[in-house]
Amino acid sequence: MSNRVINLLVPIISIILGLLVGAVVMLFSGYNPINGYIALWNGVFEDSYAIGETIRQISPYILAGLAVAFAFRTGLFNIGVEGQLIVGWFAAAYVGVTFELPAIIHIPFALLAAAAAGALWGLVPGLLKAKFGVHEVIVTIMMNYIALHSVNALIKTVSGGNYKTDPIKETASLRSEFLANLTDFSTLHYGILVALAMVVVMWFILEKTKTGFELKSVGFNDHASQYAGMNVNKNIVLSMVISGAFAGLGGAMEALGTFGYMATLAGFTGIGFDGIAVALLGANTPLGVIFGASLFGSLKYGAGNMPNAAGIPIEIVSIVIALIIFFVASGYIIRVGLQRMNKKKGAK
Amino acid sequence: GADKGKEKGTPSTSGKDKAAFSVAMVTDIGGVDDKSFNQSAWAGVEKYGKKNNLEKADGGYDYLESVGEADYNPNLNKLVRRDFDLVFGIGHMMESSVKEVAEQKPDTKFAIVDAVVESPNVASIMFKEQEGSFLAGVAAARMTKSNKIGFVGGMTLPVIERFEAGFIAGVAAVNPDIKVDIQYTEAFNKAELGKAAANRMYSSGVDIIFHAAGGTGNGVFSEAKERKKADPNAYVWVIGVDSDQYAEGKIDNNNITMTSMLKRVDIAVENVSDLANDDKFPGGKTTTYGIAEDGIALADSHGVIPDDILAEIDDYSKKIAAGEIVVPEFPAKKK
Amino acid sequence: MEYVIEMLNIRKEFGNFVANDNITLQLEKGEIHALLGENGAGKSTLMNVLFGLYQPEGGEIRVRGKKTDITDPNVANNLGIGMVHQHFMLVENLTVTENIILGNEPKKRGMLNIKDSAKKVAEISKLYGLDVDPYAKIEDISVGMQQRVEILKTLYRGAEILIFDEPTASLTPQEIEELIGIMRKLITEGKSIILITHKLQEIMDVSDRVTVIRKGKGIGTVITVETNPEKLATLMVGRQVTFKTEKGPSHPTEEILHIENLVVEDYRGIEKVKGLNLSVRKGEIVGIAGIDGNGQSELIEAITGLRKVKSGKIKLNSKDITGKHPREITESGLGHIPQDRHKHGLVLDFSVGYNAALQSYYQKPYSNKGIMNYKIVAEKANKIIQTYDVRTQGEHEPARALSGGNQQKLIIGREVDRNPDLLIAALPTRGLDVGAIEFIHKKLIEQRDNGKAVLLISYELDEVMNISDRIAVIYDGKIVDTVSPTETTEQQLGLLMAGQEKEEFVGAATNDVVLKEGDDRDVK
Amino acid sequence: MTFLEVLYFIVPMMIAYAAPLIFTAIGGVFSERSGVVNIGLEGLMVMGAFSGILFNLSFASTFGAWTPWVSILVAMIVSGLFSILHAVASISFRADQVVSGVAINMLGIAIALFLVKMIFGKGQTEFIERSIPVLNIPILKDIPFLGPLLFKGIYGSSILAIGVAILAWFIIYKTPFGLRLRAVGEHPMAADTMGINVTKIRYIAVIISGGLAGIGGAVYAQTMAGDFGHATINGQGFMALAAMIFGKWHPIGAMGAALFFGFAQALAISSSGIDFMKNVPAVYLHILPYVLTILALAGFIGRANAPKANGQPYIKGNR
Ligand SMILES: Nc1ncnc2c1ncn2[C@@H]1O[C@H](COP(=O)(O)OP(=O)(O)OP(=O)(O)O)[C@@H](O)[C@H]1O
Ligand SMILES: Nc1ncnc2c1ncn2[C@@H]1O[C@H](COP(=O)(O)OP(=O)(O)OP(=O)(O)O)[C@@H](O)[C@H]1O
Ligand SMILES: [Mg+2]
Ligand SMILES: [Mg+2]
Repeated sequence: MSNRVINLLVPIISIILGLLVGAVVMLFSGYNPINGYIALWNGVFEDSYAIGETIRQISPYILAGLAVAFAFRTGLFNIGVEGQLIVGWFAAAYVGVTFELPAIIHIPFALLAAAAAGALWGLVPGLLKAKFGVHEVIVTIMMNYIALHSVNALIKTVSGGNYKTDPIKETASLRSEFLANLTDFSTLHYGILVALAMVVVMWFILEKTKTGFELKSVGFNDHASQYAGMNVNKNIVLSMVISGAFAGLGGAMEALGTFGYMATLAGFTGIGFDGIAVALLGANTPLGVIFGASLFGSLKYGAGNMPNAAGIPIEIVSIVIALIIFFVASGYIIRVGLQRMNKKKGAK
Repeated sequence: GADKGKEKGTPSTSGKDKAAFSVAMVTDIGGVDDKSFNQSAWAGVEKYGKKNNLEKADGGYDYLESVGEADYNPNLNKLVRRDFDLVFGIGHMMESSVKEVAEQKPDTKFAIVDAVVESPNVASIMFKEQEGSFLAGVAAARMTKSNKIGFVGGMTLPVIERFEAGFIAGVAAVNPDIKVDIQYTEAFNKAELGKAAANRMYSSGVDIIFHAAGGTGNGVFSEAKERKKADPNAYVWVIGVDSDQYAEGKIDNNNITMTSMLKRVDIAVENVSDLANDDKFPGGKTTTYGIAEDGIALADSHGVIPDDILAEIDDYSKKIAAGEIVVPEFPAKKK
Repeated sequence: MEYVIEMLNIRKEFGNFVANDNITLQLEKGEIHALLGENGAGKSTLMNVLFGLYQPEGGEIRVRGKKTDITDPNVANNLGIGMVHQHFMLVENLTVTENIILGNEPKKRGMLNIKDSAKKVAEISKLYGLDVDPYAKIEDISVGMQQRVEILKTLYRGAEILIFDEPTASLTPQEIEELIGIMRKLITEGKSIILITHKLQEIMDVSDRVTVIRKGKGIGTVITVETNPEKLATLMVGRQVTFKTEKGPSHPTEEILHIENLVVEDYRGIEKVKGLNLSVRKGEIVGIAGIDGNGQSELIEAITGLRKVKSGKIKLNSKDITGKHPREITESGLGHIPQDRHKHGLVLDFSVGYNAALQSYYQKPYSNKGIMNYKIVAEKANKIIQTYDVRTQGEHEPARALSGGNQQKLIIGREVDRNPDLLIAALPTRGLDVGAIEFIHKKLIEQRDNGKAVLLISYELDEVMNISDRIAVIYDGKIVDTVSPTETTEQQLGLLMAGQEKEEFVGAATNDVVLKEGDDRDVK
Repeated sequence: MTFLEVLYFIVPMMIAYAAPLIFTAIGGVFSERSGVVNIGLEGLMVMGAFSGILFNLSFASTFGAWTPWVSILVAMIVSGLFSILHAVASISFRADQVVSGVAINMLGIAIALFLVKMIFGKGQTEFIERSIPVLNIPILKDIPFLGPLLFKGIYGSSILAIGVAILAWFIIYKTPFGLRLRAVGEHPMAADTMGINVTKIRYIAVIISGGLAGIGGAVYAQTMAGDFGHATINGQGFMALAAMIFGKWHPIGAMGAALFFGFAQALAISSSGIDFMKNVPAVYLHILPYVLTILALAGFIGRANAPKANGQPYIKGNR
């Protein structure tokens, strides 16, 4: 086996192991794993509708994943994706509701607003880190709560005391007749294209641009970067801003696509935190994030089908996902195993 | 479900003999067993199903749980594709989803609880929480010794504000001088905040707290129970919400739950299902359940509230039912 | 003759790479045994095997004649084997005492017994004449001090056999003298020592026998008195090595660097450079001789714009660069080989190629309008790899996987290739073998001969003497004197560095040893 | 309320709120001091809350008044065992410690809810009747001012929390284990060359963090919530993480940070009783705790350096 093959095998084996252990859990708790997984599978692929919903679920995960991954590449841990996503959601909804514009302008404008809001939310921890060396993890955690409460209050103000904004204008919506018919009225929307575009953007920034070179350099060794004349602080801030922008766009997915409005949130959406897992499942690379998000999104959405199709508590899927994450993260040990097998084969 | 819908279109004597209307519901976040309106709604669906001897399955009755807001649409849709004739969306959060799916599936009948959706195939179910809260207010006002009463709200949503408005009105109706201490925690799941709010109120002399705060309310109970445990003679009470929270109030051999304001979602759901089954589906209409419709009531106080006061409360509820008293829906603008 | 340690046909592999290929090393009781080899020859690896950090794939180890498996450092410690590692194994934010007792801490009622430990540490250090403050934090003491702590660690554990891996690489001449004294003392106390060093002179001075390895293979063991530096070098590298670097006279022209009563503070806010004046001209190499901690680092960081200047003026190409941004300074013609290659010189997780572009990535043709052109970066990298003989699998290999020697060549390639008017070289040959040193010295002189200027900072007197055209002696943050290498002896220099005036030379402390070195060189 | 009343309210509330965070944050201190990042504290707290409540409900009759304390013990053990997952993944299998932590968080809540549904057949447990009692400490409670401030109506668990903080400080700075712990977190290879078993120390540290987080969860559940459901633990683990960093990986510092959070929360809640805060719009009060924290950090806490080897798996012979 070449290294490339092994790199490919590790996640696959991890997924299989995760599903296996999940099956064992189901057995021991008196459920039928086969039915369980059939239900899961159908939940994801049963028909065009399910597939539509699955893809819809994946889009925000991709963006949240990108946000986390991008910060990581510069050596920053952005737990604030959740909050950045929330403000992005609101900004997009606000623009979508308030303005009267042709779609060609309205949608980009709303997306931009979301990105800007997220970026702003990322800017704060970035600046504090650069200026005072405050650990970004605390600040981003705090910013999450600030986002939650502020946005809930803002929703009230803009909606005149209501618990949610008006529905956004058609011209701002990412939904489309075409997709709806294609997927039999699923909530699938063009957000997935935005997400994929951002994957390319991240790849481009990191692998093709001078800025990317600097960001990575600072991420690996800020001392040497400083010696090489880079502005470390500038890069820290920049990284958080870009990361926040990705997260903000994740919010736009909900505002302009899935929901078409924003309602006061009783708690966090969880997408931001899942983004951490997605990013790290994808080894913080743009392509990897697609993989991570797809896995995550499908399992999470498909899970909805298990309670009524197989009578199995939905949590079992979270268990499986968590296990898969464990195994992927522990890829080293799987590698060792594979190489052992290799050696043996070689010997014979 | 197209043809099926039509076939139901033809009038029929109540569907006892032939297959009854199949009914299903989508829960709000919190699940079917949230000790609150989801649970209550499911009870209604089950009651309807059982009495029409239906199976918990396709063609009978069933539910889907929503883990996040994003599940509303898919869940409603799934139930439609499973050919249920009537699909309930439980909770105001589902308003837009019900509206959207109802437009996509004009042949299926929908109903939504706690919100109004104007579509011909959607029946909207609203409650007059303010009426029940009014009675709770009367009870509190009569029972308080310190003339200080508290209200702990979850998030400031229209629904919760109806609780607040009614409660204040009820208190005022008995004794305008009583001060009601109002606090919103802006969370339905932060017991520590509920507890802190209750702690503050009790410390400042409040002796009865009415909570409409879901999980945050747990904190209110914890605080009251601690005080009761520390001093069994302490005069502290909690008024529960949605379902009878007597169990939550048990501490040693005392109980600090004075009563609970019941929101009989079950009755409303069952009722709408029956109507639909008898081809009287109130599509496009908003049915509001209040005291008059038995949709709202006070729970048994297990002897805490003396009969004379109970009588007085009953008196008020009659007046409200008869429309002699109209309870305000919105709180007077605060400060 | 009794051997305390016998390493017989040791074989150590890293993946497919054979770091030690049937190497045999036998250590006699009471001897100082030198281990010599190029960078990456396998010396540290062999010693790590002896110390139980690595497990060998083949061969056997005998301790005092008895075959033993040294499965981990504990075993080594118990066998009385102690190691002073090439890269210090000290916990920076702990005190000297804490570092020493770590692993077998004296307790009193379950609590750490720091007081008594500190006393014991003080005793041992007195016994061997290594004075250190038991309560000082490691991060606050000099490299020399840190090394003493490393030695104390082994002695505290009652080590009988001591391994020194490149102990002198980062020491000042004075510290080296002290260290050599300490080693001699240890021998008289009946200990045995294995010494790894790239400095043949040290080997000649202190060792009894020398084992030479080349590219992981054992070349053999010779008795020191029967050999000489040339023979050793030839054994080690496998070819002739010239020592005194060939260089013609310098032809300095106009001034390129001009520093006027410069004052700089260190990170603690203590003045380290105190009104320093210095001038460097095109076409000359100016060596800054001085003992570690006299303001060299702060001086460099001030010139390169990495540290704030408190007062004073720095002119480069008669352009005032005081307090300018590092990049602006680099662009006005400065090249910099930082003294800590791992921390400041390279991004170890970047590929060799990326590192080659670390200083110029933002300029055409490497990037244009913010877009990188990695094809050109790769070409450039390969050019550097060739011209500067960087031993690597290719420009894709991560810099981490290069040996320090090759890492250093990469840095020098990068900096010199930008063809700066002034090249600052800080300890450019630390930890490198003679071959690499020779090469790097050549490159520096080439720069000079192309009419560029070089500012060389080094703690190694012979390096300063060999390379520089002028030597500026730095002491207590000032240039106390500027001398010509041809008209000064290392002895005089040593004294200037110690802060003494030229006049009062005769019979100063360290001088016999200094003289000895001087003599050896004159022989060649 | 008079200023004194406000104080008498805020201080006990602050301590009560802080206690669970103190336990958990100090757990984090142990783990990260040994070089293992632990953002799985949330999940570990969930496990503690769940097992604590479950045990409390099942054995209230058996243990009577001792029930909540035994439950805490059980929670400690359960979360301690649960944290071994994190240890194996991030120490032995060299997993990315952050990923492993995220997985722990997901797994914790999933397993807990899964079991709740299996055992109770619904989304949350019953209410416990034996919650952690509030104490009035004899004698001390009668000290003027300080008495009512600190020793009236304080949870036994809060006192325990403060005790644990001091104990942790003692262990980390005064005992051989503590010395080794710090060494392993700063420079594992150095520790290794001194014959210290890096892996062992890290395992112990992670398990301690699990145990303490478990206690934190159980304390929260048995003082505030009274039952266990999907939202019983929501974010406290992350607040504890913040407290740990805020406190610069020092147990006493972590305790201070947790108390600070508690103070801010109490302030926000009691605002309607404080004159000058009466008319502040609600939203400002709700974000107050978090804004205060950020200001405190930016203002006078500033740069905090994590243990050097934090987050890096130790691989022999790797420089
Ligand atoms: N941890 C490691 N992993 C893989 N290969 C290694 C490792 N350590 C050393 N090697 C290989 O073993 C060879 C010898 O390394 P070693 O550190 O012993 O060289 P050395 O003789 O100490 O060089 P120097 O004189 O520069 O210290 C190296 O060239 C390298 O290729
Ligand atoms: N983690 C590692 N992985 C692979 N090879 C390594 C590793 N660490 C060291 N090496 C190998 O060890 C050899 C020697 O490394 P080493 O750092 O000892 O070189 P060096 O010349 O001594 O540099 P320095 O003097 O700075 O230590 C290098 O050739 C390198 O390939
Ligand atoms: Mg070496
Ligand atoms: Mg080396």
